[in-house]
Amino acid sequence: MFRISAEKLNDLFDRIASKQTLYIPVDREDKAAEYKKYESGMTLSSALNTVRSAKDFFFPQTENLAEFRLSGKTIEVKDIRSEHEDFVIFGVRACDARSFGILDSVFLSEPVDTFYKNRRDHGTIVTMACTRPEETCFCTTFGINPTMPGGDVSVFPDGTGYSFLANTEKGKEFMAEISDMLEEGNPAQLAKVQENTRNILKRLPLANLKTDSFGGERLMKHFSSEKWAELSESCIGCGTCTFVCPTCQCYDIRDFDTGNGIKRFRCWDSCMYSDFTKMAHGNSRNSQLERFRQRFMHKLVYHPSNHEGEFGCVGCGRCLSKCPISMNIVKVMKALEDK
Amino acid sequence: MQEAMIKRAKELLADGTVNRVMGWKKGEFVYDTTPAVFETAEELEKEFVCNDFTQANLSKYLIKESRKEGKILAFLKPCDTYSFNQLLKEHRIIRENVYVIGIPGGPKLDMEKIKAKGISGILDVKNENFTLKIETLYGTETMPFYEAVSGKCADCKSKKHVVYDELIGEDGDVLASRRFDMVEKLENMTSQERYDFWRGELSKCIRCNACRNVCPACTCENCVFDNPKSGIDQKAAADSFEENMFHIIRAFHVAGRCTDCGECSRVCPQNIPLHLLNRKFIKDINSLYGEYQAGADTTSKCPLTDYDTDDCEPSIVHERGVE
Amino acid sequence: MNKNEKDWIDITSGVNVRKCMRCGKCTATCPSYAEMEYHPHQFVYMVEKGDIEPLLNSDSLYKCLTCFACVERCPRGVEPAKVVEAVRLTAVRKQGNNHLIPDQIPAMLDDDMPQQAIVTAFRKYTK
Amino acid sequence: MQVNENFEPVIVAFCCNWCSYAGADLSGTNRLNYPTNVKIIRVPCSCRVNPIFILRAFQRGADGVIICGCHPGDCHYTSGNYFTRRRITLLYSMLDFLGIERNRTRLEWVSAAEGAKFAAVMNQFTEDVRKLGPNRRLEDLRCRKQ
Amino acid sequence: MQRIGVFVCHCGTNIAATVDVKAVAQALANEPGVVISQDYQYMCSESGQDLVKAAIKEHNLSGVVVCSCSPRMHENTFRKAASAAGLNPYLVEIANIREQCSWIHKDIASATEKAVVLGKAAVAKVHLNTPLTAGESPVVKRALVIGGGIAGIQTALDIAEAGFEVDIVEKEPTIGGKMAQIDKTFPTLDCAACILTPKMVEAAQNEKITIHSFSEISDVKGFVGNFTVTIKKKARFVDETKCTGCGLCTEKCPMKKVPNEFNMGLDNRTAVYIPFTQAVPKVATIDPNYCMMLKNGKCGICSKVCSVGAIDYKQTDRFVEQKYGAIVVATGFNPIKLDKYDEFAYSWCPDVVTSLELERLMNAAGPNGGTLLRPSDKKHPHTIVFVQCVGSRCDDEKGKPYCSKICCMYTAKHAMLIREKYPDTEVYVFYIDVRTPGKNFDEFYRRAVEQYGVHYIKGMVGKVSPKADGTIDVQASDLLSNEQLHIDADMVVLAAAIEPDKTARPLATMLTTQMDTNDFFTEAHPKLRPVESATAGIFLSGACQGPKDIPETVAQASAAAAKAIGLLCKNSITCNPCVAHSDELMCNGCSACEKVCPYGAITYQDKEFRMPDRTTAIRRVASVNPAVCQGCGACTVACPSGAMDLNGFSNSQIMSEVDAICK
Repeated sequence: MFRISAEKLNDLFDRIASKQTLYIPVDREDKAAEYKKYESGMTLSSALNTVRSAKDFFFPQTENLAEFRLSGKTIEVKDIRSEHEDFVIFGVRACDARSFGILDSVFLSEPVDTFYKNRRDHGTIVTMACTRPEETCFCTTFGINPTMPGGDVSVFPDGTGYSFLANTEKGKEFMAEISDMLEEGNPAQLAKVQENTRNILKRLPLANLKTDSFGGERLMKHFSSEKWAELSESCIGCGTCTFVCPTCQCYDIRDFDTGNGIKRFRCWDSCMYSDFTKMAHGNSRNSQLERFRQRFMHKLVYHPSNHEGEFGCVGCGRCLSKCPISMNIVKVMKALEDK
Repeated sequence: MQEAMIKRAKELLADGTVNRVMGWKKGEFVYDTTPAVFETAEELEKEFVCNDFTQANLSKYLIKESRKEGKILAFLKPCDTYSFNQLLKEHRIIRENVYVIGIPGGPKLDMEKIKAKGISGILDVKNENFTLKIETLYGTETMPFYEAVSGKCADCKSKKHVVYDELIGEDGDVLASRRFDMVEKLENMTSQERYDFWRGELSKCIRCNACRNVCPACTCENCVFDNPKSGIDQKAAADSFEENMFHIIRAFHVAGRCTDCGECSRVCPQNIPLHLLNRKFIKDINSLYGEYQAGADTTSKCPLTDYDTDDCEPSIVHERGVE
Repeated sequence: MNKNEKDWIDITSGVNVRKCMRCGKCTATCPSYAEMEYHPHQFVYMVEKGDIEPLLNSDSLYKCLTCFACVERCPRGVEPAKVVEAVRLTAVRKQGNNHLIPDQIPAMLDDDMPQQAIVTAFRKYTK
Repeated sequence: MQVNENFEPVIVAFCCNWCSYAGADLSGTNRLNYPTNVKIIRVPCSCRVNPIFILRAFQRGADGVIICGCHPGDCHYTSGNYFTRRRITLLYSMLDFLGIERNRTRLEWVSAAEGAKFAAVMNQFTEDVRKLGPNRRLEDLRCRKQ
Repeated sequence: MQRIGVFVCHCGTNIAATVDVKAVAQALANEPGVVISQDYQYMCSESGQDLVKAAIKEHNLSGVVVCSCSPRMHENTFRKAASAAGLNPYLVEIANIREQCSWIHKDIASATEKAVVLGKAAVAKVHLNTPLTAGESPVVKRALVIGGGIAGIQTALDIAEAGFEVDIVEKEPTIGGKMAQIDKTFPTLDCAACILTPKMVEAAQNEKITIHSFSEISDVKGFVGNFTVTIKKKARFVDETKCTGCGLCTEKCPMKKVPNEFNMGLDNRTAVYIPFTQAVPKVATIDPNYCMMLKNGKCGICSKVCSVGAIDYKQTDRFVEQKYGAIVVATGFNPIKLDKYDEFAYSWCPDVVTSLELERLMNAAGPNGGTLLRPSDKKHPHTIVFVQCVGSRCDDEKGKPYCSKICCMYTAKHAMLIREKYPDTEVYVFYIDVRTPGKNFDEFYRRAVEQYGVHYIKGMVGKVSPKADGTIDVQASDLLSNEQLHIDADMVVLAAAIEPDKTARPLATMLTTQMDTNDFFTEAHPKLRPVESATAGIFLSGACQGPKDIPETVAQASAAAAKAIGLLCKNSITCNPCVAHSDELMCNGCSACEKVCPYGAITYQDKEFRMPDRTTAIRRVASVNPAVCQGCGACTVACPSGAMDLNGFSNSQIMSEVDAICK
């Protein structure tokens, strides 16, 4: 394991940014963190996580797919796909790192989503181990270890510096580029920090949340639960939970007439929206109860059913702090779990 | 307060005045309270909460709830009563089916403001003599109460209940708030500065529609932005124009109807100060067409569906302040 | 016709002399009528024609009390007194000095002189 | 601000059918010139102009939007232009608040008799917008002409 | 798929000289949906229209765009042509490439470019046009005349003559109006009463005419052909059906010190009164402001002396609702108040009077029995000064900017009458201009000067100062001799400007008709439709539309009657199909549209709906009465949900035009 001292972190960023585009989480004026394209002098955010998840890098909120143009009475289709530039995302937490796997299971299974793959191929994920989890964190529920965050390269803060560990080939290449800036690690110091974090994880208020009551085989029980009415009654049907969620991957494809042609683009959609999957006959889920149920059934039942037991949630806690009415997956799980 | 509310709610349930109670329900933490309908005394006893974090405006829920069987008891803070009144005026709430108990308002606390102080892993928040004692995973922290007061309460316009069937606690007065200060500050900037300010803010928008869906003035059956027939529907801001468009039109559609309850800014996951747009309209209406407070009553004409033959000309916009 | 002079008077007086409909109410109401060679309505009419030279050379300029009766009465809002004032100002500027200098005034005062006239005089002569 | 001599602004004029559209016709009848940049859309009353139309015009590449209606008190529909006046004042104020250049928007009262005024207003407005240069703050990049 | 035909007109060289019409036709041919694009010399000509008709049939067109002159000019022409060829007339759009293009631009290239854009906008719009059908609504065969002066009486008589029921609503206890107060009329100097009173009687006796005297309009609903009007019959405390007009009560009434408004307050009447001998209806009215019985319950004499028991102290205002097909406004005028004109001493000098007061002073039925005496000391005046344009032609807030039109003539009349009756009286008239156009009018004025020796002086009176000896010093200018004059007068007569009656403004609001800044009703078009208001079914009669003398008033009254008769003759009228409509599924029932509708065309009702989630719900939704809606579109913008839209100018149509223009 190799290490860099905290003072030299920005030198490292400058080095990376000189080779490819680097994104790091920085604090905004309102103290909330967001990923920004690194420019010399930016400070890495100390916040646990960003408001928007890191999925934006591979699955942006809007993305152009194609262009058409009417010339006379014929339609000319323009392929606007191009190879994405290489980029590095630094400071991804374990939860978001896991979310990429969940997105991969959707976008990279056949037929492969080439737009997603293009970005995925060119992105290097540098994760950051957690040392100060929040009360809203429940990643351990889904078997995530925030002290071992994964990604192409894992970074472990130890209080005075950061240790680096390559996990993949891409990670090794990344490490090779910066190896001259790294020094020998301090395993003892790191172990102490990790131990400390593990202790905190045990004390988290949501540490005891279990997934035992969920999974593909519980479909009918949960679908027909009477609890949904109460759970969904105050849902205002906005898309906040969906849009801050690192694993939500639904999108809508729309055409925009620019006056000089059509731009076909896709944009995030939310199953909480009343016009979600609207078809010629109308909507398939007409009440907020059905829409609300869909969202949580998808995460807790359908997703594991379709993806070898993997839940569609990584316990990042964003929806817990952002939901306008404070309704969230934890409350749903607690209401539905076997008593 | 919470005890008095539960007690009264139980009485009204028991004597059949109402068959449901609209209030807030406890969450996992001290702060994540959820608007909820209670039907039994047991539920109330177990889950009803009214604390420093019960900010959500319940009025909008009453559109739906007042159309259900029986009468519902709703606990409304002063600001919520304005929304309630405005909805009555627009024939959205059936008044007979709601029993309104006015309760004192804030100041309520905003968890984001506490977290912005760098306090994390929050387990409990206690108000001790206007100092917040905050239990966290990482030890106990303190901060002044007023630094954690939510934006909507900091600019409170009125502690008066404009509509109620009964009150718990004292009724307050309309306050001389400084809520237009920030609008004024922006007005005094140059056009370029204002543009940069708003671009910076609105570019954060993720079009989650939380502001719209929570807004008690946004009660359209189908919002123009969701309706393909409107020709301007959009699901995400595919261009910065669409960010502007959504927020301008939304503010315009609620202009003269917005009671300045502050919910839009409260729920915004990106902390965009959306209320400033609404306040700009309110400030303009007040200065150009006379003081008007939406929701203050159910009879006065909304300034945008009214006129005076001596109204100022739009050129006033071109003539005043800084270009 | 001296166009520049006319424009100058139009600008300094702020009066649109073309609004005059020749009713003569200004002259009918003028307390200085008997003293004036050219009467208020003539000021307006002659300025409109651009016939300003005779006005500049006439004593009438200084007979106007600036009492504003004509301004008050004029049904068209022409404000003849302002025209007279503007012509007077033109004369003052032309001569390069004042018709009177303030120091000369006290000697010309007597006990019967109304206070208003003194104030008016100062206003007039100290431009 | 730099003035690009070659910049030809796109100007959308909403004219009410009864006064301003007739005023525009009159300026034509009297052969009073105004720039070709101005394209008129006929609406029954100025109160028919939805703020959405104004934004739409800017989105699609307009550099200036002007609304013309009957003089207050003269509305064919009695009160339409009074509503227009309030709505549009507030809207323009909001656009200004968002940092959109003030001179890109205007509202003028032009009666059916004011052909000369119509032409003068359009000449002036076109010049004002030309001075501002292309609309960049409220345009949709997707709609920009290639 | 749309099949659109484009027709580009040369208009001779009007368009073709600055717009390359062939290029326009060619460019538009490439627009989506366009199947034929042609140009022609004169599209509006018979053969041009045939071209359009033939194309509609041959190409089975679903929409037509004509690039030609203003739609205000020929939209109807082409709509009719389309209709004749079997295409719904509302599928035609006009691109105005003459008034708004070829006539204002000189450069052919840029004018052509603009013409193409305008054409494209019209094509884009016509894509979204929908066939519209004009509805019909029935006409109630009854007219309402508001105001019972000479204008209202004449209109009512003419309408009744045509066989329709007419109601006259007059706010005073009697009809007759201003003319009843006038002594003689110009230029014939015949007696006003001799002309007016027979007409009043005729109106009273005509069985088609109902007179609501002492009544006001309190509410107007509905629309052309179908107005519902609420008439407030003010309590007169006398049963009209019983009162015989014997006048005994007025003789016995002890309250004799009530200023007599009929005589302009120059003498007194009793609390129970009949305004004048020839009043119609000849019914007494009790003035509650003065009647002792009504004020404090002490008196009751009139009730005792009334042999038919017509007095009813308990009477209250009654409201009558009636339906009308047409409404004629004849609310007339009043002289303005002169209390702001200090220079004329009107407020404090009794011998300074207005012309209408002079009219009463000289009238045989007036306070002095027809002998002209000074009001102050009842002495015969030897010098009378007339001042013209008092408050007329004023550019300030005290007066009126317009010429009151009638003053020059009535002043000449007064001067003449005085000189004739009292040759020893000198009469001076101060004028700014003497305006006497009209048949025999200038001759009349010249006669006053030449034959009667009235002194006409060009100039204005600046100051009127009553003196201690009872005479009045009139300080004025004589502009022709460039002098300031002083005249010792015995009386001064002011020709006060006239203004519309104060009741007209609220009435206009109820009728949703337009007024000018002076509160005169605005005609739909000064030349083409001078007696109609812009609101269909509302007609204008007399001085409510602008200052008028009696001959003009009567002429206009008959003209308005003719227009009203024209409407009443129809069994039904065609409505404008370009009206608003609400999408009930979108409507949220907020009432914003209802509040901005100037016609009250929008109503709300609770309707049951099947909701998307398979439940049913009662929702409050707006609906538009297409017969009432005039299509302004105010509601479409007030509606936040976009539920309200306008036929012919829909949101999508306008946006498609915007898009086409900005492209």
